[in-house]
Amino acid sequence: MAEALSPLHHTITPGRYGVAGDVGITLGTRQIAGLWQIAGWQGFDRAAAPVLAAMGLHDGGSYRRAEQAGAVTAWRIAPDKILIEGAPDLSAHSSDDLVTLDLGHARTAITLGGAAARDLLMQLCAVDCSAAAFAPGAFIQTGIHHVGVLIHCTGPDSFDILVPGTWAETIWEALHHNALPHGYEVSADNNSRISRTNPT
Amino acid sequence: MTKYSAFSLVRHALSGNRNWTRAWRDPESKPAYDVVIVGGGGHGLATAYYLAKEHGITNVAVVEKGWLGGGNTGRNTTIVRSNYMMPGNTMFYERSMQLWEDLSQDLNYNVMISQRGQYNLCHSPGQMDAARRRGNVMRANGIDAELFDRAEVKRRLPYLDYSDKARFPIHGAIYQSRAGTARHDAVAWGFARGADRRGVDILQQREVTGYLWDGGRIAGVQTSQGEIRAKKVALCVAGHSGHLAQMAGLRLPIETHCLQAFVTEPYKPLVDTVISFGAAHFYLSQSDKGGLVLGGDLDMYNSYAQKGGLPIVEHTLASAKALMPCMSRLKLLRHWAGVMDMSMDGSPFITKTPVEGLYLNGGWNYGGFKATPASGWCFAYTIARDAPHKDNAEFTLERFNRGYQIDEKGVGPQPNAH
Amino acid sequence: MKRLPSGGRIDRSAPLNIRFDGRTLPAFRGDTLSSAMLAGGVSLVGRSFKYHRPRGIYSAGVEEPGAMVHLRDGPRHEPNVRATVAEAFDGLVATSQNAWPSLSFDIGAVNNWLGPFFSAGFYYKTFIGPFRRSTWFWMMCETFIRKAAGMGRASYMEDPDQYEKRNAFCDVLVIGGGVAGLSAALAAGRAGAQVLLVEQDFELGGAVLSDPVGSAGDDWVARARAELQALDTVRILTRTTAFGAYDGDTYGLVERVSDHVKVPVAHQLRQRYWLVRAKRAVMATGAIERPLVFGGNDTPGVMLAESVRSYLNRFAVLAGQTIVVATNNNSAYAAAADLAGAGADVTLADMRTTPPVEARTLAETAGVRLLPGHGVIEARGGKRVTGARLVPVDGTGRAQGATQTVKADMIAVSGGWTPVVHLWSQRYGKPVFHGEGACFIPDGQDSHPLQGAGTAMAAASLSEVIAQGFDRGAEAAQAAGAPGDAGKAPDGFACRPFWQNGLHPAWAVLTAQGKTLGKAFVDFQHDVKISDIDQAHLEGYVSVEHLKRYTTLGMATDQGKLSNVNALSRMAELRGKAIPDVGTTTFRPPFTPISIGSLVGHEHGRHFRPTRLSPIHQWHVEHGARMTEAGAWMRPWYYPQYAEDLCTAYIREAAHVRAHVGMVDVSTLGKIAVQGPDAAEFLNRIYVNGWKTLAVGRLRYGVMLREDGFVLDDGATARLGAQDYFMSTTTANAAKVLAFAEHLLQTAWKDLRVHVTTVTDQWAAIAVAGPKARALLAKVSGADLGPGALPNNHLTHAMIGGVQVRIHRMSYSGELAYEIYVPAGYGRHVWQALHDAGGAFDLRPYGTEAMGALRIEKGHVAGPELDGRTTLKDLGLEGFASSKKPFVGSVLQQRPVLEDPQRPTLVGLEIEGDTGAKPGALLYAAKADAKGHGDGWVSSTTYSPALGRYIAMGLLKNGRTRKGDVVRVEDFVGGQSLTARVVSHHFFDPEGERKNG
Amino acid sequence: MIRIDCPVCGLRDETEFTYGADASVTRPAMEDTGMQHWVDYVFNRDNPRGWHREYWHHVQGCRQWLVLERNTLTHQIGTCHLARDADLAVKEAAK
Repeated sequence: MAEALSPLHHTITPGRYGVAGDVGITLGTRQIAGLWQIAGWQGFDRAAAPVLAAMGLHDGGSYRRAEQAGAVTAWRIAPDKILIEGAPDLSAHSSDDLVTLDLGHARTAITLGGAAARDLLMQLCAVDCSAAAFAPGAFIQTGIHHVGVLIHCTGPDSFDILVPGTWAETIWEALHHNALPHGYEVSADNNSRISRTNPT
Repeated sequence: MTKYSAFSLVRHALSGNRNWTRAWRDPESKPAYDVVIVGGGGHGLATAYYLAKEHGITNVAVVEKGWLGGGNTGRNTTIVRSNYMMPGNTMFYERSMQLWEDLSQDLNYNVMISQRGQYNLCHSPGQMDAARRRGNVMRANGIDAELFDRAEVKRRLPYLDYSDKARFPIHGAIYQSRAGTARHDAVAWGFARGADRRGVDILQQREVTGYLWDGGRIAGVQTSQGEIRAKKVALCVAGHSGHLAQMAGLRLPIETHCLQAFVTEPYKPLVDTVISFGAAHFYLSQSDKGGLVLGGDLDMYNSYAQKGGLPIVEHTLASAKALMPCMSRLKLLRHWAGVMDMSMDGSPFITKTPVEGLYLNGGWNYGGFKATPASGWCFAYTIARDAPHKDNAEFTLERFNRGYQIDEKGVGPQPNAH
Repeated sequence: MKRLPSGGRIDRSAPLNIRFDGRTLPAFRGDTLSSAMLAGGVSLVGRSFKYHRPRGIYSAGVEEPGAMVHLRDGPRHEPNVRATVAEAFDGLVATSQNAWPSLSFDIGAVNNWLGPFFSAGFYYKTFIGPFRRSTWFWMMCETFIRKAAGMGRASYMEDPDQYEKRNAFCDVLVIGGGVAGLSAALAAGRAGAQVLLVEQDFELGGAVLSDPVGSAGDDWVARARAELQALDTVRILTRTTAFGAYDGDTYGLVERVSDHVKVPVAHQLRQRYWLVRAKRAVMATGAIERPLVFGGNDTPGVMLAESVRSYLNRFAVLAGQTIVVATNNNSAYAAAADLAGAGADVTLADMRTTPPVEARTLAETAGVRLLPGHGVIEARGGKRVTGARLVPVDGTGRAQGATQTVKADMIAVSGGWTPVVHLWSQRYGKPVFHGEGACFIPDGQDSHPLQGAGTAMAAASLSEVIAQGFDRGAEAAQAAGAPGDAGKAPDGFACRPFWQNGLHPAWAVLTAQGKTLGKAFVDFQHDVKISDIDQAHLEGYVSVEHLKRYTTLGMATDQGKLSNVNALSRMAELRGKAIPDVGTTTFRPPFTPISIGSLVGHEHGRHFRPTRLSPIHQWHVEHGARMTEAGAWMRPWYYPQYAEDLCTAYIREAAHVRAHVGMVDVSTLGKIAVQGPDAAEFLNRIYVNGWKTLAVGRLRYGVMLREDGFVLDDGATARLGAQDYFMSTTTANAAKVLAFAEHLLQTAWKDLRVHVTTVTDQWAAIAVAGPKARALLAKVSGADLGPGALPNNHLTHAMIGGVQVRIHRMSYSGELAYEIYVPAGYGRHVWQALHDAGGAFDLRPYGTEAMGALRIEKGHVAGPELDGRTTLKDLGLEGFASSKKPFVGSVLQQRPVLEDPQRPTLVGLEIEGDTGAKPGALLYAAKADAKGHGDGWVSSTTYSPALGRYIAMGLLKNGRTRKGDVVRVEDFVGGQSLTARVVSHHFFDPEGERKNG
Repeated sequence: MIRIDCPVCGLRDETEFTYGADASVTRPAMEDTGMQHWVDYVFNRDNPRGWHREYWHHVQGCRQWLVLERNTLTHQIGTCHLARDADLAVKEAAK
């Protein structure tokens, strides 16, 4: 069975980098399973409701807060667009009021953690990422190194950064360069080969 | 009126520099003129100068709302060149170049034409091809141009980044040796002095607030200090073209945008030419005082504010370091901005308008400074003869109706992209 | 000049080894380079810009015009460093600049004697040269002028240090860590606001640092600092300069993280750029002392009075023994008293005839010799002050009576105080005149989110400073929505009773005839004398802007921090106006010069711009491909075998495709999912051709125009499902097309139920082309790809290497060809699978250069032809345009010039000879002479392995009617003159039998 | 640094957006074949000194096109709506 390759597969070199002392940052990647976009027009929410319900989701969250149900996460990325991770094949749900799109290979998830994680984010994006302004469960769409990304706060000091695959390496390098003064660790590469069932 | 020369300098020095006379008069306005030029920047003053010199029209007033030369003439990055490819542009800018080469003597005012050459760097095979086409057009029109490969550029400009770290490697460059820089303020002052000594009245601190009409025809201007009647009114107000045209009921294919300029602290000679980066909108030269003068991209949004934002500051300085890594430890001394009259195809207007008696000189984008002498020369011709010279024949307003877009970059009707 | 045995804020337990021009200076931690120089008896530090006059240390702060040096050597060498703000560190090496052969004997000083000829604007009046239409004379002179000008020497070496950008958000930004700033921070902090307090010095305290150690102020500052440090909503940044205030209430700061050490520790930054978004800000930036104008007022040994006091009290350096203090206000009395107290012989010349009583008393009790109604009219001495010429003066500073010369090794001057209003002015324009202080201050409109406080607002007493700071801080916190209450302002403390007040507005001391004795400078660094201002006025350069530009006044690295008011007062006098009526110039960022590297952060070298990589990128690299930039992308240019050069390689690769089969990575093509019930209508509007009839499973080539009717882009779009379309664009225009589509759908075409989403990252794309393409794909996929099963412009789904892929049958190369769309994560896997199975079919990868050669043989247009200036007709694409429906650009493409039959149109060119032409060569009729813009140009060229000759595409006037003509192909810059025969641009297999086979 | 309050993403720096163009001009209907209408729409501008309605595209955010009011003399920001709702908003403001 074929294995999907992360765009970072050859880039990730586990180890300890940057200034000596405490490790302020941990970096790694995480596999993305089943990333789908559903979109509609007037009456989008009505059209989306059954699809969301089928995944145990309520309303797909708000522009700033993700909605999670088990392994499924939904981000409302635009008035009539919701991005869903952990979704099954949604193509069957396409109708005149709803279109679905498989983006499972379009994004790569970079995981960021550590006491200095918020500092690192503030070096790279022009959004207030302090604990007060960016709490667990919230997400932002912003730019890192001139590329649009989605950042999801998964814990007090931990984040998932969804980046477009073809830009992943350049963003990964920007993160590394900026993490040097904090001292950082790249977690062992267990995800760069994302084992996934072959889409059919 | 003193003739300037080393001897006059010595003579005045010996008398303690206490006997200098005004470079230009500060006259009272006459009630009426043959031509009133609105805007006392380089273009307006040059127009007045050539009206008097070439066409014997001396009953002319230049009306300036502030102090002459206080607009873009005193805010630009002082580059002069004639490396334009499109028919309609090429010979106009070459006329300008030739006027520059004689300007200090013609005006008896040293405008410091420094033909130190200009490089347009290329960073891909495609850019080299485009540069070759431009260079060939220049040569075929009698303008000097040379195409250099990477090795030759490296030999001439060893301080640029040729390492494998460079994000956009230098493939080569197109070079014009007659290009260079001029002292921007001196251009305004020299033309002012030249026009003044030929009888032109320069009226500063006087804002045009409206027009005088004679039926459907413009018959003069209303100013903050009263009316001035005129047979012809000529606008040379760059970024404020839209505003003054609107007062006459015209909508123009112009948007006003903000362009920033930057200067570092003064250093001993470091860069002895003009360099344009091909991978981003950035160019640099070093002033005679030693400051590195940097130019970048527009701030992108319409603006009359004459102040720039941080994103372009960051972008411009990043380009500087990318091109010349040693600039990292040099210091930015000052950055400022001017308002640009960006046209829909990136090329200017020197033309009669649909309003009788009203003439327009504008749409200079950020090519205004280098064009100053030819702009004045052609505008004077157009005003005097009521018909364009062949060098500005295409710089009309209705070219967009006809589809004659003079688009050097090929980006289409997007003013902030030219 | 000497270091006192005790006192000062220096750490005598930490001696530092620092050197200036090879000479070791006695320094301790807490010193600046300039305090160490004074302690070491260095008085001559640099040479001035124009006259190369000797210059020493004039101040103790950022306003320093004279003490500019080279700091460090090697790749960390930095020119134009102000010694007064350079922190001393162990191993510091500094050298003098702008002097040759040596600082004390400088050839350039000859300019000093030629001074009269170098009067204001002299270079505009000479060097013109006798020769018409020639610039060589000036350019010859220019080379010498340039060598003499400039200041420090910059290095060509690459900066080894790291920089970083940090975004920050706060409720209240407090700029300045003096008494006013600390009060503001206390108020805002206590109210619970998020506060950022920045101070450019390495210590908090501001003016208090110039008081004797142990003064009441120390204690006050210590308590304030402690309280602030205890608040977790307050962040304090020292060694940080707020250089600019910008739109959106954003502020730029530069934090000097490691400039006070010899080399940053590994991976640590040199400097950090802070971009702060502050809801409110308090500008507590203090004031700068103003010079007095008199002959020789630039001589080393002439210093600002409060600076002399600062060197004494902060650094324990007595900068002179016999000191003349000259003033027109009260503040210098503190300096005079402290200096006398430290054992100096002090004479105080006060231009005012009746100084306030408490001032007199202070001076007299301290043993200061007081001369009311006197001024210094000339400083004596060359490289060091040896005496001062004193004279009784009237209210305007004119001498009345005889001068007397007193011995002095230092003249300490105070012309009052100039508030530091730069940030406010950058944001809100011209400040307003403040009569009492004869200075400009913010207008104090409450509506501004940025407010001034303290001496920056010309506050005239300590209590005022504290109150203003505290109130502005409290107001700011409240306006920013802070929850708490600021409580009551801290009490004051005992300090000298005369802050900056009692000013008498006269700064220049002149003879009875109104002349200066010797050169009297207004702008020290640019050598602008009072006589230059007078001359500029004579010549009609009367406005501030003209004066500034004509004399370069205020344009030096200190940007007029010292000269502004003194110049304005002289102009006002000349024009018979009041200072405010003369006006002031606008302040521009940065407040003090900032390193370029700091604002660049990590975006340099390879990271100057982001890089975009295909999912198959690594394979290309591992297999020796030469990569090339394509916009942000890196693409395989060619795959050299052995030491092949580009030409050999691309010709081999292209030939191979025609003979066997090749594959090329086309993942960089823009890919856009077009979804929704109205998708077909959308395509119908944005493409020139019709889409209503395209069946599911089919694809079609399409062309789009810009709104103005010129060609924007082309590419194939496939119909995957009833309302699912898959659009491909050129690599270059992908982002532009997507944004344009989004714009139309969200503004003008809201009626269309369509979504467009980029799927460029979702899909890797591999083009497989060549006679053996079908056989290869049939083998690896096991699918029936026969002409019946999959005709041209059809698509199907299949499995390759266990991966479900989509196969579009379409050809760019003109061969039997397929585009395989693979989910990105499997891109490399499928590419590898094809490569493995390809052996039997002699499959070879090919690069963009060979791809170009193949498309030129077919006459397909690409970037060089789609240059934004070509129409459908120009490119021979008008056949695609539907006449039955409107589309983007359908009206404006009918403008007369776009319809002009004379326009250059696309032609093929068979280049004669065996060299080939270059893109960018111009085309001329065979008999015409090669002048002007010609009949057209060559857009794309290649050697055609299929035709065994050099061919090209170009745009040629009346191209359609000139088939068979011979034209000249002129490459002037390449020194190549060729001829070519005009042919159809469909060079190879015009019937398309191969691709349809 | 201009800061734009995106209705979807919140207050963001201008660097996340690209500037569109004058939003006061209305695109002629597809069926409109009047040459002058298209010339005016594509080329001619009021280019006001003062308040200006303009398009911005939140490319590094929600990818929505916004209609923003901005003062070209001061860079002061006025109302900001999703382009898709802009006409609606203007109508309401008129009420």
